[in-house]
Amino acid sequence: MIEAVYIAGHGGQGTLSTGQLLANACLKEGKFVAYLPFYGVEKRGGVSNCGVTISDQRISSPFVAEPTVLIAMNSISLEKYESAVVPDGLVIANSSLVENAVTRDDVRVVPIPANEEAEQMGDPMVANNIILGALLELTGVVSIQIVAESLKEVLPERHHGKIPANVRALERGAELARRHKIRENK
Amino acid sequence: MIEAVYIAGHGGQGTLSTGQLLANACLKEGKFVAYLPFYGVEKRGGVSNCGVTISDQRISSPFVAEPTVLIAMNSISLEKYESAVVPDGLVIANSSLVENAVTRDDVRVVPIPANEEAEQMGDPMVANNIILGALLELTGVVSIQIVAESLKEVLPERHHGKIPANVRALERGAELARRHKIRENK
Amino acid sequence: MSKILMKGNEAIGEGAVRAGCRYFFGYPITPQSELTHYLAKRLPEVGGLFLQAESEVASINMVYGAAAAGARVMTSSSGPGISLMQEGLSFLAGSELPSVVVNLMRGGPGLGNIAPSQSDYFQAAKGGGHGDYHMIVLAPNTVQEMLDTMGNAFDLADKYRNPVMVMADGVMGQMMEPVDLGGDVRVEIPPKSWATTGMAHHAGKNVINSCLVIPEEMEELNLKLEKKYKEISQKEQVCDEYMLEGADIVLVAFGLVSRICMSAVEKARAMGIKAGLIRPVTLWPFPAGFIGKTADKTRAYLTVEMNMGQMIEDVKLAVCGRAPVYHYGRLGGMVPDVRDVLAEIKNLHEGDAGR
Amino acid sequence: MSKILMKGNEAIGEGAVRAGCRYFFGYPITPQSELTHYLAKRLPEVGGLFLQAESEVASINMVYGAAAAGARVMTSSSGPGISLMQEGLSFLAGSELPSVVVNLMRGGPGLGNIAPSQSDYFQAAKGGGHGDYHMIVLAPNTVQEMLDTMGNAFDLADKYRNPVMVMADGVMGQMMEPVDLGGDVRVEIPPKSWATTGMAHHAGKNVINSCLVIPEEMEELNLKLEKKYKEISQKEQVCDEYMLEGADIVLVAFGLVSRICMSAVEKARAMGIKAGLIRPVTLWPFPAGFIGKTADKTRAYLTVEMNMGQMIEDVKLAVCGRAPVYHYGRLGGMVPDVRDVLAEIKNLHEGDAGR
Amino acid sequence: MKKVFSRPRSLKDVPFHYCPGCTHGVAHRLVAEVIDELGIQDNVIGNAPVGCAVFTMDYFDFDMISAAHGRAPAVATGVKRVLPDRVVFTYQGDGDLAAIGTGEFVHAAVRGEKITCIFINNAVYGMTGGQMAPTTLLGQKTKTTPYGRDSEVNGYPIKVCEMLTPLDGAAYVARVAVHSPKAIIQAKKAIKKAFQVQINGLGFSLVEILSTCPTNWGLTPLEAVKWLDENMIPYFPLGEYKVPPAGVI
Amino acid sequence: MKKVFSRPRSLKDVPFHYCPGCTHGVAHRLVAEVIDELGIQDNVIGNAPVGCAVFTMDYFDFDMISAAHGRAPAVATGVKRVLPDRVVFTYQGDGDLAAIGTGEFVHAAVRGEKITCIFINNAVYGMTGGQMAPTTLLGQKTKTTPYGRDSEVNGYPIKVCEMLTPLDGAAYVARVAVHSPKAIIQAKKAIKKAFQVQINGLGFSLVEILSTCPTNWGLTPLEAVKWLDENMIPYFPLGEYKVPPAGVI
Amino acid sequence: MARVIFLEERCKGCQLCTAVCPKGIVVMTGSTNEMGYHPATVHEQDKCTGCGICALVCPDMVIEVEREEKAV
Amino acid sequence: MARVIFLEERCKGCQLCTAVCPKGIVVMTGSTNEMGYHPATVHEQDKCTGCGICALVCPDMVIEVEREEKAV
Ligand SMILES: Cc1ncc(C[n+]2csc(CCOP(=O)(O)OP(=O)(O)O)c2C)c(N)n1
Ligand SMILES: Cc1ncc(C[n+]2csc(CCOP(=O)(O)OP(=O)(O)O)c2C)c(N)n1
Ligand code: SF4
Ligand code: SF4
Ligand code: SF4
Ligand code: SF4
Ligand code: SF4
Ligand code: SF4
Ligand SMILES: [Mg+2]
Ligand SMILES: [Mg+2]
Repeated sequence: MIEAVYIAGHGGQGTLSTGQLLANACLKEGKFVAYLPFYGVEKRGGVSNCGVTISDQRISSPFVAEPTVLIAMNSISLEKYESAVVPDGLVIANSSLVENAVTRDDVRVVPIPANEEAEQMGDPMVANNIILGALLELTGVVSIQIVAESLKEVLPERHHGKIPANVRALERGAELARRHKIRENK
Repeated sequence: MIEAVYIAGHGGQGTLSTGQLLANACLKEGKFVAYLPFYGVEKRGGVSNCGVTISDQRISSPFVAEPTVLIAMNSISLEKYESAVVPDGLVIANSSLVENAVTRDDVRVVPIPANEEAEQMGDPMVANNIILGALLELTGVVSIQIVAESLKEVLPERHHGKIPANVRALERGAELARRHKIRENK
Repeated sequence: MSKILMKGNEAIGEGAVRAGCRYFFGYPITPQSELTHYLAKRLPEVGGLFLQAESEVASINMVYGAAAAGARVMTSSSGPGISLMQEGLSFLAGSELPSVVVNLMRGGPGLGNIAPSQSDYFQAAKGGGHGDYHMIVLAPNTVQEMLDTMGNAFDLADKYRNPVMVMADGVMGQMMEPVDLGGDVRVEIPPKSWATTGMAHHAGKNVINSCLVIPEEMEELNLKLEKKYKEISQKEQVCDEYMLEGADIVLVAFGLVSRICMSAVEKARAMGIKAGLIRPVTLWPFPAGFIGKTADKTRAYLTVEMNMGQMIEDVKLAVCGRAPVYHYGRLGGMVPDVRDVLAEIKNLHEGDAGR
Repeated sequence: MSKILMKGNEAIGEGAVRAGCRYFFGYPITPQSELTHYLAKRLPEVGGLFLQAESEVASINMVYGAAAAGARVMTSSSGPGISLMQEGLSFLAGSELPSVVVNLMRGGPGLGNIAPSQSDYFQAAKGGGHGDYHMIVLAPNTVQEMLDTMGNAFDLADKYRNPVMVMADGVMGQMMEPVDLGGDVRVEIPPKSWATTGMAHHAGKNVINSCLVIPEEMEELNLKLEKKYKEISQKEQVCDEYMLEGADIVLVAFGLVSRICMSAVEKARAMGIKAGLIRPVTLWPFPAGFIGKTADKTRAYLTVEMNMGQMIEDVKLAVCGRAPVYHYGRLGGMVPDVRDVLAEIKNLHEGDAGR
Repeated sequence: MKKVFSRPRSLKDVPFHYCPGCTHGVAHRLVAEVIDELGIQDNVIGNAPVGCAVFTMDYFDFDMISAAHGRAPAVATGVKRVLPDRVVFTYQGDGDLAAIGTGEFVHAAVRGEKITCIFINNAVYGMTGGQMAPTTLLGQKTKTTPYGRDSEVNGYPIKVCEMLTPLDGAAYVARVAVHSPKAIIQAKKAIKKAFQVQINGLGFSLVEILSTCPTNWGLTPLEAVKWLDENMIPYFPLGEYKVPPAGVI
Repeated sequence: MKKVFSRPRSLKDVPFHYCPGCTHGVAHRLVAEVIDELGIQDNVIGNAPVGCAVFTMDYFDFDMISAAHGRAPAVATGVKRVLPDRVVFTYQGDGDLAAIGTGEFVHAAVRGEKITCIFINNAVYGMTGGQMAPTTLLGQKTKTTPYGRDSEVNGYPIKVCEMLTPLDGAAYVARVAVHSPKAIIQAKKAIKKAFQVQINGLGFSLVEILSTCPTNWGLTPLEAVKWLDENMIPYFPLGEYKVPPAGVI
Repeated sequence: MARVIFLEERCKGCQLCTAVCPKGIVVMTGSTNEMGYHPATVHEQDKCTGCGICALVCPDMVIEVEREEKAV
Repeated sequence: MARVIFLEERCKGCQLCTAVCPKGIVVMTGSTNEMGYHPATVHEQDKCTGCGICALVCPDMVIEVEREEKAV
């Protein structure tokens, strides 16, 4: 098993913390993991991407050059990285912000309107975890429960109050992904 | 023709300027020359030696490791460098200060009481040129006349008044060397 | 103990703390600043000192003083900052003061940028300062190794009374991987009877010095150093091998790039190309011994470096004409891509080595 | 014009003046101070400026500014001072600013002493500063050449917009030899439309810079530099040969040591040993082309250096295993003796090469 | 209607990369306005620091040199000595000038170097992400003083203007701020005087500008100008510390 | 009879390498006497400069470190931070401290580093053969100012004590001389105070000692002390520039 | 008569201008510019005296001020 | 009663001591020591007050001063 996840977006979208959370949870599961961030050149508001590699074996390159899963948090990210995804790979697009369509037809595309869903849940900050929930559902790399446990370690104590909301977001994401699967199968 | 002259003494004895004067004069004669000074480690009063190589051909090493002529201005210099002289080489010893005798018998030794002679000539500063005069006489590398001309170039204008005394010193040295030759030949 | 996820920068810092290092003197520079932020918090927790110097020139000389006083001490920097330390590094080597310097390399020359690079290989391995000297240079390639290498670095520094440099880059500093902290550490810091701690604290008078005005005496110091360097060179060469069995195309790469090359080698093997990898762990002493031994079985070497070709010279010296040595490099902060390295391997396979 | 006797230090200074250099920025250090004393007197005579900086770090950056302003400018130093210039040298290379740096090498590492040495070979030829760059490095071996090399240095600097280093040592600085000043010189300094002289003085806005935060752009600069270095390497390798006809033992030595080796070779030839000498005049680019061509006719090489063995690596790289390469060195300010070099030649003749 | 306020000619029409509310931008504008008013755009050469202002060269519309960290006064010296009739200035942060560049600015003053240093004191290292600067105030938390600057460990903020005053080569030394309209007007006057001192060949001139770094202070821009007023100015009093004898400018 | 004057214990019984009449020797003796009197020979660590005093380590009979040129205050900082209960000092010339070491001494003062700098101002670079120092007086001829120091080219002598005074980390700053019996007695008092300030943990202390260099001034030792008196003291006024609040030492 | 022009695309929404206007007419808009900031603006142009204080403090040269030339 | 002792082998003949002795009794000798200097000395020991001023200014610690302890 090797899953190479590339999470792409801009600063403030929580891409990096999502990647770290995912890596942490997979480590808990006894997987080999590697996490690598990439920032844009600009000081603020620029590109903010990360790659997370999850494997049963020692990880060679920590660079996610050919993602098995691409999470595109905005249009430009999809445009830029779509072509890198392996054939039959998975693209999870934050359809709240991604306006463009995937041009390839050899990848599986799952749109998740994360920002809208987050607003509906009353906390715009959980959009990233809605997406992550979808990823967990679609790949099965690690369970929501373990990610929830990881949240305790990753978040500083003073933010522990936010854990339930984030777990609900993960679950909502998973739910949306399940619904999409059903539609796919139809 | 190659003459490798090593002039050894301590600071204040004019060894370096003697070497430079010799090199200058030989250059005037169209010879290849190289001059190389060596100082002791101490700030003042320490070792002050130089090597002058004079040749009809381009000079390879400017180091005088095996002098054809050693000028020993004091005891310690003789002691230290005597053994380096080439077989059948020449040692000119400033017998006013050199108390020790040359221990080798395969070199020609010419003692010149330079300090005493200089005092007698009324200028203790010309001792080095008395020795140089002897060297010119004994080796014939260059004439006293050319050395005298060189003095004009080497000495700053304000010291040109001293040239006659120095020329006399050169001549006195040559004279002493001639006398020594006569004694040798007896 | 179970593993935790850690950044490379934190691993270096924590590794130093666990190695008994209690003193850090340094000056901010990207991409090593996170390491200093970590230590600025962490060192006071263990009774240590984090001091920001006014410059890298000052940092390295504070390191010199602290090392003379007998402490385990380190600094870190990058690019221009490491260049400013060259005088100090030469002094540390000349006075034989154990100390550890971390260089998170960035793109150069000049101000360049903060992206990863390996263009300080020559500077580190050949000596960027004046005079004959060598630093021991270590190049980890995982976060775990970044942690572990620090203990190793301090031990080697003390063992040989020599400065040790740890080389990585900003990407490795930001990279997170699982780390086994390895339980409680009891550090054995060897006694330093030569340290200048005040005469009440050791026998006689101690002097730390590299000024020997008499050439004969300076030559003696040099000969002593040369002997030490020979000993280190014999005993401390370390490299890792990966898929080397039967390999006829051998990649040589260190640090971050070695990880990329591992992937490329795996892919090449999957395609039936007998590729393998040697990863120098010590850049000085360079593992010439091991590489030399592989020369007769190897059809071609390929060094992959984030520079114009620096380590390639050491590989060539080790191989000594017995096989061709090629270079593939990216410059200015660009990182080689697995696919491009694979393409190079294929080229070699079809060209030279395939013949 | 007839020859006059001149010290090496004066020859460097006078050579610079004759090359049109009008700006010197530097900081005192033995054994290069006499050069500065000469220029402190001489430059004002020709309307130039001698400015003592507060440090070598400042000197090299003043050179940077003056070069940016379009001047022919130089500095000089030794040992620790050159180490302190490493950041600046990397910046000069990165910003492509023509400039000349003289290094009168002294014994190291650390404070060492002021006796002659060649232990900064690596630092100069491989790059003591951060990042991928090269200086052109020139190593004269007579006083005449010390004079002439300065014109060459400034021309090369301007031609390639690159820093040039001239390497010698304190003994060469003190050595006096006849020099032909070569009559009145008319210097052609190429126009520098890129210089930052104020917008009234050139078209558009000029910027001197080596900071390219985007890796792609920095890689482009690096590729441009790499291309330049390749061109220099192809066109500017220079070496001298001495008694190389039929030589089966080839000495390789530069600077002062090459003179000693000439004597040793003469003596060896007189004894019937077919020894010869190659003297690299450019240390970078290293005359690998010429040396490589001699490899098949040579039974053994001997590099003679005042260091632990640095240039030997470049000789080995040029020879590439086709003949053994040995090293004879003296350290810490000691100078090899003709007799000892001769003994090494004899050893080789009787051993390896005599077989 | 007449434009009474618009972009100075010496500033290119491109957006700054600075953070919102960062007063580096105000300082840039003042320098550019002064250069316009003195009519020297075509004869000025600027030296950019390493710090947040490293991209200054993209903004100023005249010849610019990027100097190594802290070395701008040495680089400017090299330029000025070659081109004594040009106007040469440096623009430097507090890390650049007052930490790593201490030797360079002090000795430019010692030499009476006819250059102008525009010195941005924002009490922190901006570009590298908020470490202590030599001007960081006591108790101020930064990335390298996570427990607050403690005088026992890190001593006291450096007073650049006060240090320069006794040096005979320093002709004009002033400390200003750019956090309020009034301060900005004063600041511009000082900058202009500093350039005039250079143009008149009187010696070294330096203007220390107290400036905000909302990002690394962890404050909003409005909080930042208040913080500057309440905390920096008491420790770094504004004013002209050294002026040439009356009448010479 | 009782010896009322003899070699201090902290000075080895070996001859100095200094030139005849060079007052480096007096400064050495005063430092050694103070160390003896404070009873700290066994707990002191000295940092030698690069300059004529580079061999200081052969003379002082206690632990010594040879620092790179100008870096002694940084080296001393490293030592002091590791061994805060030891007494750590530097002995530096004017080239070492006030030129290449500007950053190091200024920031040791900024940090309030609890070390003592003994700063020998002899208006010239002694060891390297008589080049201009930053303290060289106007008009003074040196190897690098063969036509005399010209303020237009080289600016003005640096005033180290005056520069340090405004820095809060500097606890004791004094300028003394060693050219006359009276001055020597004053000098010793200042050196002792400086060490006491360190021992009491009050901060950074520096004593600038005006000293002669007969060799490079081209004067006899007797002419040299006179020259110091008549030329150096007017430009470098003697006195205590900064003292701790009364009562703390 | 005076007029202030806000080059809204350049505005970083720092609010420094809002605090200094003697007339209190500079306000932040709800809209977002391309850089993602809420720009400042003036709706009540008629109250503007053209004093230029807002422009003086703006670090990003967002504000241009025009004023009727006084007939002297 | 007092006494000054000149360690003549250490003397560099700088003459600083001669200029400061309130009694004017420090003089340079004609002899030369091993270092090649003419050392200073005091012949009129009886005039010496043991004030130590000569020793105070001597840069080379040539001079030791002894004095009769005053009975307090
Ligand atoms: C030799 C060297 N050391 C360190 C750095 C890293 N560096 C870049 S900017 C900077 C500090 C910037 O702070 P400051 O000068 O205060 O400017 P600001 O960003 O606050 O305007 C540092 C340390 C460098 N580029 N070069
Ligand atoms: C980096 C470096 N630059 C230059 C030197 C050469 N150097 C040795 S001593 C010295 C100056 C000494 O002058 P000063 O500090 O005034 O001491 P003094 O000899 O006058 O007592 C210099 C420039 C050096 N050793 N290292
Ligand atoms: S980091 Fe600070 S100084 Fe730099 S641009 Fe942002 S606010 Fe301005
Ligand atoms: S050169 Fe000057 S400072 Fe040095 S020992 Fe001689 S007199 Fe003293
Ligand atoms: S010009 Fe004056 S009145 Fe008009 S908006 Fe700006 S600050 Fe307000
Ligand atoms: S000051 Fe300028 S950037 Fe800030 S809100 Fe006002 S107009 Fe926008
Ligand atoms: S102790 Fe006093 S009186 Fe005696 S010789 Fe010395 S200076 Fe003169
Ligand atoms: S002061 Fe000392 S060294 Fe000088 S002459 Fe007197 S005794 Fe001799
Ligand atoms: Mg700042
Ligand atoms: Mg001095």
